[in-house]
Amino acid sequence: MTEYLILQALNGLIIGLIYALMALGLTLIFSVLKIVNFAHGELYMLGAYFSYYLAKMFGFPPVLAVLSSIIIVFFLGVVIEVLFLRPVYTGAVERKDEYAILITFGLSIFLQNLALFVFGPWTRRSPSFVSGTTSFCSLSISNDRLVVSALAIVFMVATLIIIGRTFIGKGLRAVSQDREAAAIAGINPFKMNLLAFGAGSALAAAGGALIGPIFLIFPTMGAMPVIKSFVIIVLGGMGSIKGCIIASLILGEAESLGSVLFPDLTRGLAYKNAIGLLFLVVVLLLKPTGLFGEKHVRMK
Amino acid sequence: MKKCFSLLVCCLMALGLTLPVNAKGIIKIGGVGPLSAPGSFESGKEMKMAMEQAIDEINGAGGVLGKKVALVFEDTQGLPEKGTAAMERLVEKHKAVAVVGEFHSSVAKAEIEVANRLKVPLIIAEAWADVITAKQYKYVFRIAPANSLFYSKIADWIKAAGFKTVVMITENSDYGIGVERVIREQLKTAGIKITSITAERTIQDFTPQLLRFKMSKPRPDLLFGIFTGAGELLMVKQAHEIGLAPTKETAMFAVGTDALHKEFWEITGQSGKYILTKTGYYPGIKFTEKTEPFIKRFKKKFNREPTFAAMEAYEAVCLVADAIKRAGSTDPDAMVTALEKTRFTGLRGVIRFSLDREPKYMYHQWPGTPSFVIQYTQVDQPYTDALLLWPKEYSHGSLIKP
Amino acid sequence: MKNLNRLILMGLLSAAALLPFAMDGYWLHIIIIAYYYALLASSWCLLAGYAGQFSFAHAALAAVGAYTSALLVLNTGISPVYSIIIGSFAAAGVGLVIGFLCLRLQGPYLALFTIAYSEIFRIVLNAEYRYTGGNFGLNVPPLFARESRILYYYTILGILILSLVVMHKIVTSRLGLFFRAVREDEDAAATLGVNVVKYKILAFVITSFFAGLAGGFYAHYVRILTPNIIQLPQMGLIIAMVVIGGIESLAGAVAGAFILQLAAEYLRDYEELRWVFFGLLLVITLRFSQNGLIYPIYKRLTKKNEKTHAESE
Amino acid sequence: MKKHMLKVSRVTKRFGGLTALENVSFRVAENELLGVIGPNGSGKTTLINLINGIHKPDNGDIIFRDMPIHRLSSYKIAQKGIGRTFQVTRVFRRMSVMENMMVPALSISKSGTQEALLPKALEILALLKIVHLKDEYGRSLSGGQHKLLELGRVLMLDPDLILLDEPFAGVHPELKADLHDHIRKLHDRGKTFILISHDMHSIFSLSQRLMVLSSGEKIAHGTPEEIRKNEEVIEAYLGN
Repeated sequence: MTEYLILQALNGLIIGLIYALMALGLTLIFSVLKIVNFAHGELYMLGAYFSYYLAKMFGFPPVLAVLSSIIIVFFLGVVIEVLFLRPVYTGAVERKDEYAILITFGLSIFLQNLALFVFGPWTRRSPSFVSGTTSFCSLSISNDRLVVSALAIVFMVATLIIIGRTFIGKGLRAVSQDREAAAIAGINPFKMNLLAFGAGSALAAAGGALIGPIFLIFPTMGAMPVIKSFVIIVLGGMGSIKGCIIASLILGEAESLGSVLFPDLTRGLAYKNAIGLLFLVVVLLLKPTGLFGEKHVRMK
Repeated sequence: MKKCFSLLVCCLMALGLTLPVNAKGIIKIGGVGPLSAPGSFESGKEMKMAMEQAIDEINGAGGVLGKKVALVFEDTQGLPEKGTAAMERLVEKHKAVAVVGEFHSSVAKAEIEVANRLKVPLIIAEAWADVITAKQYKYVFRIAPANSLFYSKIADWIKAAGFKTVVMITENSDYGIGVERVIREQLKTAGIKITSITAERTIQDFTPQLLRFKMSKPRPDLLFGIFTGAGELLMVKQAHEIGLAPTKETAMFAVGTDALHKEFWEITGQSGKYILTKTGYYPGIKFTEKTEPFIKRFKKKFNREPTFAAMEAYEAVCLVADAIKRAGSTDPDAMVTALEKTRFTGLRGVIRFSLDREPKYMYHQWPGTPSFVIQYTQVDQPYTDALLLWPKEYSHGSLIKP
Repeated sequence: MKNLNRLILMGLLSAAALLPFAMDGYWLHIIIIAYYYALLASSWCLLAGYAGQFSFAHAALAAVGAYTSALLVLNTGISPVYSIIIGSFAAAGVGLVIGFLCLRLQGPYLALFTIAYSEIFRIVLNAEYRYTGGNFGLNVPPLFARESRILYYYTILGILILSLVVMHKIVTSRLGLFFRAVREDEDAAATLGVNVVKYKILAFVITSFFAGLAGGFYAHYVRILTPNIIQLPQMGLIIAMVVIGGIESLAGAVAGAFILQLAAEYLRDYEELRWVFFGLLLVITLRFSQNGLIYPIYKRLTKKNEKTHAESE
Repeated sequence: MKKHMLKVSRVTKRFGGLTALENVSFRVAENELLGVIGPNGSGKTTLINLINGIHKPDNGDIIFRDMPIHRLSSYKIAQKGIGRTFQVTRVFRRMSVMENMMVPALSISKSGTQEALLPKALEILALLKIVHLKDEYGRSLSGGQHKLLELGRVLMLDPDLILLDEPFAGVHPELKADLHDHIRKLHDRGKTFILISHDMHSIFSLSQRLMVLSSGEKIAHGTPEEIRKNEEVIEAYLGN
């Protein structure tokens, strides 16, 4: 029994790391722009498709395909920010919060259907990073999952270092705490918006591109992960990067263990996706700031 | 002011323009099936191809009652409410004289209601739920097997193969639950231990449950995955990755039709070797003289092996044409009478429709649909080359355990 | 101006009343569904546009009404007429709970909460298929024993008109004024004597009732119910209708629902491309014309009209 | 001795670790005009937020005409006759001026219709000289007009006690004179005021009595003359 639970926990850890990558981008965007990006799942999906096509049609090696796809989606994010989100900060829109929700939601409808039209509905799978499986005691894990968890950790550490240690990170943090004060201190908040949205999109794309060989690629593949990311950012506290990483691991574990410890075993899997949502609802009701969030942020 | 009125008039006129104009001299046959997600569009597209082929052949042979036939196909997306709308559109807007097709039982279940209400013959090609014929509607016929009919034969194989503990993972849709029920009923009496889990269609990670099966003592003999689409492929892949199945201890049966498509291999790769699946057609067995020419033409035209779904779709269109010929008109009641007297040599035997009312699902059902259990023995193997295990009289060998 | 409005209204009403005589069954079906969406869109417009509560649970509330009504008829055998009304009240009750729970939540927090609620509800409907029919669908008894589309047409037309009259009354009364004050600034409204808690909850209750009513009718008209009516793309469609029609106008929302539903039907041959286009239209409308597309066009038309009137006099 | 309208006793308010108000007590008599001054962050706005119920005090009580109000919701306090304006104006931007005026009017009259309340609204708008703007949207008004509209809205509540939070901040000198005028006129008609302002000239000329806050504590109170001479006040403003 203990061995069994340890194995489940290990599986949950890997899944949690994968979740973290996508939620990290959402958190970064929220902390700087104070916007929940409802089109995040579509950026994730595009990341997966770009890397798939780069690998399949142009013969890019898998890791290079992932990196190129991340760069493409970074610039896509920049374009989206300039075209659609800029008005929120120039005072051109009346209801900022709601505008941001609706416009990103609209973008998600648009991008999802565009992908359906351009790429077709077929299910695809990216080539493996490293094929085969590795065994530990009685658990065998596919090499893809191991590689992806390792890469997820690399991306997360890189993000943390950039935000915590570099000049750009300082700017991002300053804007996330107080736009006006940052502007007075000589930081251009518009530039930081651009950077944060681009980087957030790139992280989503990284998630999607890495997932390609593990789960499959199809136009609506972002729908479920984006909801999981919502759960994570609420649980971790909107805008808190540390909280986001911890919440991802909690969610991964909760799903892995929860669905096998569910009282009615035959329906554990049927309710698996509800576990996280229940977290979200309860956290919002009892402690809207989440586990690590600072104060309740609302756009001014 | 004038402008507003003219605007209004324009609107009304625009609406009026859409009133259907039925082209003379063409008999329209409606087709329904999933062409886009969340439906199983791969199967739907294949069925549509096969229907088009049937239409071409009928017209090539001079049409029906001196008129050309045409196919109007509506995408039902695997959603019951879209099925209802599609039926209404086909019958009321396009004036289709009969409708054929459908892949998803849930959608078919909605469509038979409309067929019955609008009094239009509907031949269900590839939806298996018992209830579709069990409602015993006058205008509804089926050439696909009923779940009970087909899966009791699969259950016979499970019993004969000597499995003692069976675990099932079922998608909580019409399809999954229907199949699960039949198998469970059949195995209950044979003293086989069954564990059954249901799951959302959108689940991507089955690992926790598969791990549970792997750690259970004794390990199950057979993992029976009743899933379609991405879920089925992911389950096959993950069961193999964690070393649960197919292994020496545990065999794996992937029930969904996706296991027959060539796309199966792109996604599962190594994991697909030794997977068991079922089919309603196997080429080693000669059914009728029409079988081989059909397959040849289909392969030439579409560059792929037809599955039994394609065959059923093709047959359904031919049955409609046949019924119109014998009825001498497209009057729905005359067509129903003709259909009830059908003796049509199809691709997999002589098709007739039973008029028995017991068991319930037998009414307007073709009782003779064949069912086969096959096992892949090579990666990238077309299903037509897979090892045939069941029925016993045709079997080429016995279950291979890696 | 007022006369003009009245004239247009009369014109539209008589057109709606005469429609079944000018149209074959299939198009009538499309229009009936358009009325269903018009009711959903206008009530969401009241909730989001007027009261400022951007809830994503509206489709789920329609499902509450639909499933309550369908299950009641199937299990107790009461008449659908009563069950639809009970279903609407059930939706209003759920709206009450959501409104109460969401008192402290604004903007993205409210959106996330309501999305989570909808998803959980959908998952439960799927998982408890023994009771709800799950994906297999629930066969719902028809509203009328007699097979007549015209009967359904006039029923939903009546429901829609009645609901719009009630909603219009609300919008123009003190209730509507308070809704808008709460939307603009909760604290300021409270310091001016407005019971913010009460009106926020009331907005949810009233609009949920109409959503439930729409859902109940839909269930007994289409006769098949699956959890798909809650899916996020459904909510996206309602939002697109309201935004394109004009988020601060009931009439705009109704017009938006009509235009999108008819356009979706006309452009059927383009399949996915329709939704690409609608998504783009939604985004562009939001970005460049936050009052929607209908209202500005109408305004321009009537302005020109007034001018020509003045000139002619 | 005049009757006391508002009694604030030993009120304390903390936000997290920060103490915004510490043990503050004072009274306001009927028809008094009390000015409150103090450096930034001294707790002036918090005080108003406590009186009209946006925040609840951690300790102490607030009694308005023999009725404890510190546990009541803002809207109830407003209906009891306490109105306020905001430092940064908060007019309803997507509602017309007349609709802005109607919100408080309808909230206190249970049966009143908009038509019945119209003359009163027009009268107040005329008094404030913004009647020509009655159909304009809140968002299209200038900053000064926002100040006037906010005052007009408060008057529609017909409150006995009016709390003004920095009414002169960022206001054109001409308008400032007008505002002085309006406040005096209303005071003459029997309204009671608590006025917060950084504008020393205005507040000293308008107030009958002054209270001084510093770092959340009351450090002085008295007539404008007394305050002008108070060492502690000078210290608080000029010290370090």
